[in-house]
Amino acid sequence: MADQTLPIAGSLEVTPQRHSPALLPEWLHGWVVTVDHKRLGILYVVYSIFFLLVAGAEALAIRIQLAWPNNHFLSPELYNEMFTMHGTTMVFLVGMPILFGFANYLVPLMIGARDMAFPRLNAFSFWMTAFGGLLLYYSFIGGFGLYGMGAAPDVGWWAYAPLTAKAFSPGHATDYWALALIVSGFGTLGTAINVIATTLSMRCRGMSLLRMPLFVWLMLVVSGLTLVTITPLTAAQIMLTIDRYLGGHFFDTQAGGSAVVWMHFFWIFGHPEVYVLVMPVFGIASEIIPVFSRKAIFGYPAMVAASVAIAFVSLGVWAHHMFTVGMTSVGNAFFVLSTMLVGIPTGIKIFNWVATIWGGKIRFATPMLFCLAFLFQFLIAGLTGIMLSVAPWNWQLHNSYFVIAHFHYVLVGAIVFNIFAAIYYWYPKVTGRMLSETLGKWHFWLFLIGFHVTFDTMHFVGFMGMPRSIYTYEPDRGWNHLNFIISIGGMIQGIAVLLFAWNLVQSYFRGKKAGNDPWDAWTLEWSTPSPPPAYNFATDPVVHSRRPLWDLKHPEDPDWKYEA
Amino acid sequence: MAETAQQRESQGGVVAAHGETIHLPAPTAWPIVLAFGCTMAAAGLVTNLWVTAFGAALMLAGCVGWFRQVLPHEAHEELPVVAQAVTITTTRRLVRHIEIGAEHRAHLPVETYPITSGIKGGIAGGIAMIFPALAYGLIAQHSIWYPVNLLGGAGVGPSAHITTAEIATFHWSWLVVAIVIHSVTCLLVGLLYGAMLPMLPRRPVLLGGILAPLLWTGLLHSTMGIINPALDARIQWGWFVVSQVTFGVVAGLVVAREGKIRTSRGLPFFARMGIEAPGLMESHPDAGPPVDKEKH
Amino acid sequence: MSAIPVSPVAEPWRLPSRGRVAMLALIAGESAIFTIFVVAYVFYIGKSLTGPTPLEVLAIPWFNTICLLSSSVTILLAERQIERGKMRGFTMWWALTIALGTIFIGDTAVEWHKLIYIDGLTIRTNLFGTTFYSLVGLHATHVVVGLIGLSLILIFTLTGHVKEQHSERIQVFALYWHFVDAVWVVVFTVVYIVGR
Amino acid sequence: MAGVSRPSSFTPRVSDLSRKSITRNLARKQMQSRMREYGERAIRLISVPFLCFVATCAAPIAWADGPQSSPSIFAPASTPASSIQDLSWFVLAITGGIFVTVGGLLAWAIVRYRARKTDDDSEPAQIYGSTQVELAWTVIPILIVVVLFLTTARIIFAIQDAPKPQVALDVTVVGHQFWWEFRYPKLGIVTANELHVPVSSALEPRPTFLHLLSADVDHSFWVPQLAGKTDLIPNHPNDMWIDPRHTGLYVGQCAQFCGVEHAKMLLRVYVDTPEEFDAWVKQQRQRGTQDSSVAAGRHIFETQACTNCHTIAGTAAMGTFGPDLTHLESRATIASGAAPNTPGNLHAWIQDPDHFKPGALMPAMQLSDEQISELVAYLTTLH
Repeated sequence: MADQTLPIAGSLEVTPQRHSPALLPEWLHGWVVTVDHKRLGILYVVYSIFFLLVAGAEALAIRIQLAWPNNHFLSPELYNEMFTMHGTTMVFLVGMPILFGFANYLVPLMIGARDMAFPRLNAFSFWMTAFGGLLLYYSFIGGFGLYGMGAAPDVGWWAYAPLTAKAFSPGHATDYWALALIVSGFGTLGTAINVIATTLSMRCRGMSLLRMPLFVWLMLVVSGLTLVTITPLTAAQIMLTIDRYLGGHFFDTQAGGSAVVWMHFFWIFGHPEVYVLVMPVFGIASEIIPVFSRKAIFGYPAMVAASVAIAFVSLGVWAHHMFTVGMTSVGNAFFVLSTMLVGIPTGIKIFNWVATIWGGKIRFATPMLFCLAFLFQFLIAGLTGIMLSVAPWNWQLHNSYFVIAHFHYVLVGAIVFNIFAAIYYWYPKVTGRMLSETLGKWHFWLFLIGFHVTFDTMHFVGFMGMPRSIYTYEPDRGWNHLNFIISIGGMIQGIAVLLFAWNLVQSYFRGKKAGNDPWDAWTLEWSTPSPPPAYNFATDPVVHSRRPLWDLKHPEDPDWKYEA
Repeated sequence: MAETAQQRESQGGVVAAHGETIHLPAPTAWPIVLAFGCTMAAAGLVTNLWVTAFGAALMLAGCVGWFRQVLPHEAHEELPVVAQAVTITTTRRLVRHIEIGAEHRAHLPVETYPITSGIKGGIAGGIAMIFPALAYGLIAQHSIWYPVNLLGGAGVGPSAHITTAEIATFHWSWLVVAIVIHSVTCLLVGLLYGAMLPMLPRRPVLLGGILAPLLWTGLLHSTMGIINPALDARIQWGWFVVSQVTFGVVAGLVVAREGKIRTSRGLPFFARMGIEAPGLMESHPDAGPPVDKEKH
Repeated sequence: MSAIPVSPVAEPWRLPSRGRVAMLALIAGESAIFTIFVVAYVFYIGKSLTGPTPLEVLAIPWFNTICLLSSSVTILLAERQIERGKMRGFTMWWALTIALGTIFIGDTAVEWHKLIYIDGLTIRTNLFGTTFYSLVGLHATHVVVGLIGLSLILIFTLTGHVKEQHSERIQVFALYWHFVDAVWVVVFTVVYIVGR
Repeated sequence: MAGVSRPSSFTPRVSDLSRKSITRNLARKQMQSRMREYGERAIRLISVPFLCFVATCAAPIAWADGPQSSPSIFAPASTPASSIQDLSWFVLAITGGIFVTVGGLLAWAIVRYRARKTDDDSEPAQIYGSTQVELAWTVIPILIVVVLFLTTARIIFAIQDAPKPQVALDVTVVGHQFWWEFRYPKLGIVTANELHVPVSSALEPRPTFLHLLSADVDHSFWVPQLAGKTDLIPNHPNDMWIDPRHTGLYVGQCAQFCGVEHAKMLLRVYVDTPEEFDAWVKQQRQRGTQDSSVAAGRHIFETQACTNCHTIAGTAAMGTFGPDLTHLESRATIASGAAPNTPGNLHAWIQDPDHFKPGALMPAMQLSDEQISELVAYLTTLH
């Protein structure tokens, strides 16, 4: 057998003419016509970070408005546009694109492939996502709503019918929302199909399914989940568009249509969507935590099984967003049970991460700091999730600031923290330079403090009866000080994110040279030069265990001997 | 790389050697044209139908262009490869190992009962537990249905105003509910026993059979008022303890017997937990081919 | 270059075809879209506040259905032919598939024409109209897309571009057509049997 | 998995490549005590300010009985809210226990297993997993879920399927874009924004059953001290009930985003003694007052577009888009709680509704100052 060794690509140089700084139009043209999964991955991430800053600015505007009662920083109309756009942007233009961007960049590298299964579809998907986002934001200029030109969507990112009906939402603001999400939804669908085809059909020799890095596994599960969750949203948006343009009656309560059906359709998408966002970061954590603990992931098969279980269970829990809409008591009880069941595989994951750390030698580099904070915050988020799944308590907590706190614990405390971790971790691979650790630590601690000041406090205003989506509040409700604290926390987070953006820029030019494997890691992408050449691997790699680079680094004690 | 899958299939994993060129899909602008066309087609609905028409034209152009890229053959560019040897190194040349008694090296996890032993224990305990419960029903309430209905009816249903006479009579639905709850719980606890008893340092039957049920009963006693006041008002805790301990002892005995307990006191905790550990190379002669010593 | 000893067992490395995987994934996603529309249709059965009702205006399109379902058989035969390299047989069965699909679409057009101009049922008439035109229209859109694809392949076949080695791609595309047919079974049952 | 292991039971053995293990073990032993001290200090360093911060946040939550200006869910004054509170303490105790256990283990692991300067360059022992431990921490959560679910299900049934007693008061609540309509079908009363219900006690239970409807978009009825929220959805009637134990004013507001002025769709529930409630009912059933001194104002009201939206019993005004004004002066606030009901505020409200509630559906009527004054004079007679 010729292939008795694991061939690893050398530090390969791409031909000079591809790298030499061309003229700006030429350089731009290169990015526009590219079908390289790495370039598209970078495009996704850059695009998402841009919208992260935009949506972050919207969040800050919201917090300034709410810093004290009866504030006039934003008009009610603008406030409603702000929280609608903040939610929509963060979910559709930041969360999903950035995670699919990571998938684009990393999945082929991690499974030893040269590109995605369908490179042109990949480019198409990215541009659909990108143009969808631009279409959404064009509504600020071109949207014609109740208040004249320049009306962005203002019906909430959940867009409950019949508020979205022509009668209550005249003009085109809501149409922008529906159409932009349909467009970007098709992009997402394309990426999901691409990721599935890539992971199933492009793995290098020896990369059996149970040897794939957990990040790849989770992206596979997430893509499968995306297929069956984004499409219901697209279907519901098409129905909404039919209602608004062709005079249909799907959600027209005057003609016998049902507002509750929209809620079902939306949450059949909306709840699994949370898992679509959070499971890739489980994958990120499952890559970073072992490397910085210097241990193999604990219970790999259980981690895979738990991911698949979460995906399946998540399809049957959507109506826990609807405990207050008047379902039968048996229906409520069913969704209580199914929701609580999600806690079990999620618990397994948390325990396995703790067990991975247990007995390790933890290095507190910036990526690991973010991951450790993620573990604590995700634990809390999971427990507040259990609280919310208790239907009677949910009748109190639903649509209050407690819910806002809970899902920001998931979306920021878990997802954004891990996205930062991932960027600190893989930036050296992508750019060839390390991000500044000093700035990184500053970023981490500021963001951590800001996060807790903001979102811990929100739980309490929720307990005190403050509902979400209100542009102002009565001064005698006892919410004033806490709201002020929350706004301060928001500012701290804003400063931290700016530090991060600065770090990204300045490290690109002045960062320390990274080398191909700065973290002493174990997955295949670290066997390529940084940045990897266009073809990733000069020779197709062959792997024998879940940690091919471990096998190389410890030939006397390789992994494959102990894996079944 | 588009053709990789097929290539690999056909060539059995042999790929481009050093110094050659590699096929990569050629860059193309048609995807972006198609995407822009789709977006314009949608944007026309909120602006002007001419925009839709423009979008549709772009879509058509994009589709045609794209097809011409892939049909009949996919467009490629050749990238020359310059390969150099790269060193995959680490500064950490040592790997620590967990120390486990020599006789336990061959089979990991050590000292484990098979999962089926837990299931068997749960079933046995669950059956055994029925007898004291029914005895309680007959002796104290003169109806064998009393404990069943207490679990199946009062324990779950909307049963705030249930009467004793109702509980003492037979109800189909309550029987089914009670059987489901009883068997699921017994199975789960049996599994837990199967998993955890080997980890306990000594006398698993004592711990699992008596202490755990007592602890569990105490916990329930203090929380039952919240979990279900109706049940709380009717439970006879003495009988409850008897049936729990019956479960515990029977399940514990069955688990222990199935697994042929060896004393594992001398082992470190991790070993008792049955954690798999690498680094037991000498004792793993069958795990893989012998290590090629020259390569060290 | 580091090297490690590996297990000498050299099992063949087989991976599923990316086209087939992608088409199955697409079908999974499409199924979800159809599920939502079917659920909406079923939920709104009998909830229209005004007429016309399905029983009054809908006739069961048996002919139509037989045409579409038999097109699944003809495309299967076409797949067999191209696998064996019989391009003439392939062209014949492929063209027949297109013809059957076209008959289906034409028949649907006739049905819609009758519904709109004789029965006065449009998408804005009532809930039945909204759900009917959306669900059947969604399916018809898929048939039309499929027909365009089928026709393009037919054109390439006639110009001699499609050859035996493309049978894999042809089969992948045929999967889509089978899916469209299978969906019709569901739509037909829901709209014309259950909903009437 | 409480109290998993002591470090000593985890004895490292350096592989064949090195034989420095004995000295390292000694050094490790010495390190351990110092390390534990360091860890405790670190945890204290983080946890003390954190707990202070949490206490600061929790301090303003109202815990006492009776109506509060801050509508805390932990100050219940009605059976549904109380059952929910009991349940929530139970859930908080369980989740708190889980947090302390898992969070503690995590914190301990982070401090205990951090890399130290004194460490050698070895990799720690690689542990791939353990069927038994994983089984244990799968089964235990399932058992916890079973307990939580049974408790939750009981409370769901107890609240949602509670039988309606004969003495119960029926109220139909209709949500409108940015105000509340309350109808008492058995008493023939229609009012807006301020709900009056009788107090209920264990001896003399007098619960109020609310039938929830919507005239336009989704709303949600939420008075935290009285009950959880229930949505008002067009074409989808809902029901809920309350039995307040203490008299007074309970505040709440719409809890489902319903458009521009969602924030100012405030709710006020007055819980009256039986006598007060009867007096209020009696007054609400009277027809509108007919004071000739404000005939000019009444004339303006009846001839302007006011009548399209508002009803005043005994006049030509029969509109239903806006609140019933027959007993306007019996209410403490206007514009769904956005402002106190004073002649000055009424004047400002009629002149420019956007002043209090930008986006409110009441149009500015373009009346002259005198006209508005006369109108306000008329409205203030509507007791």
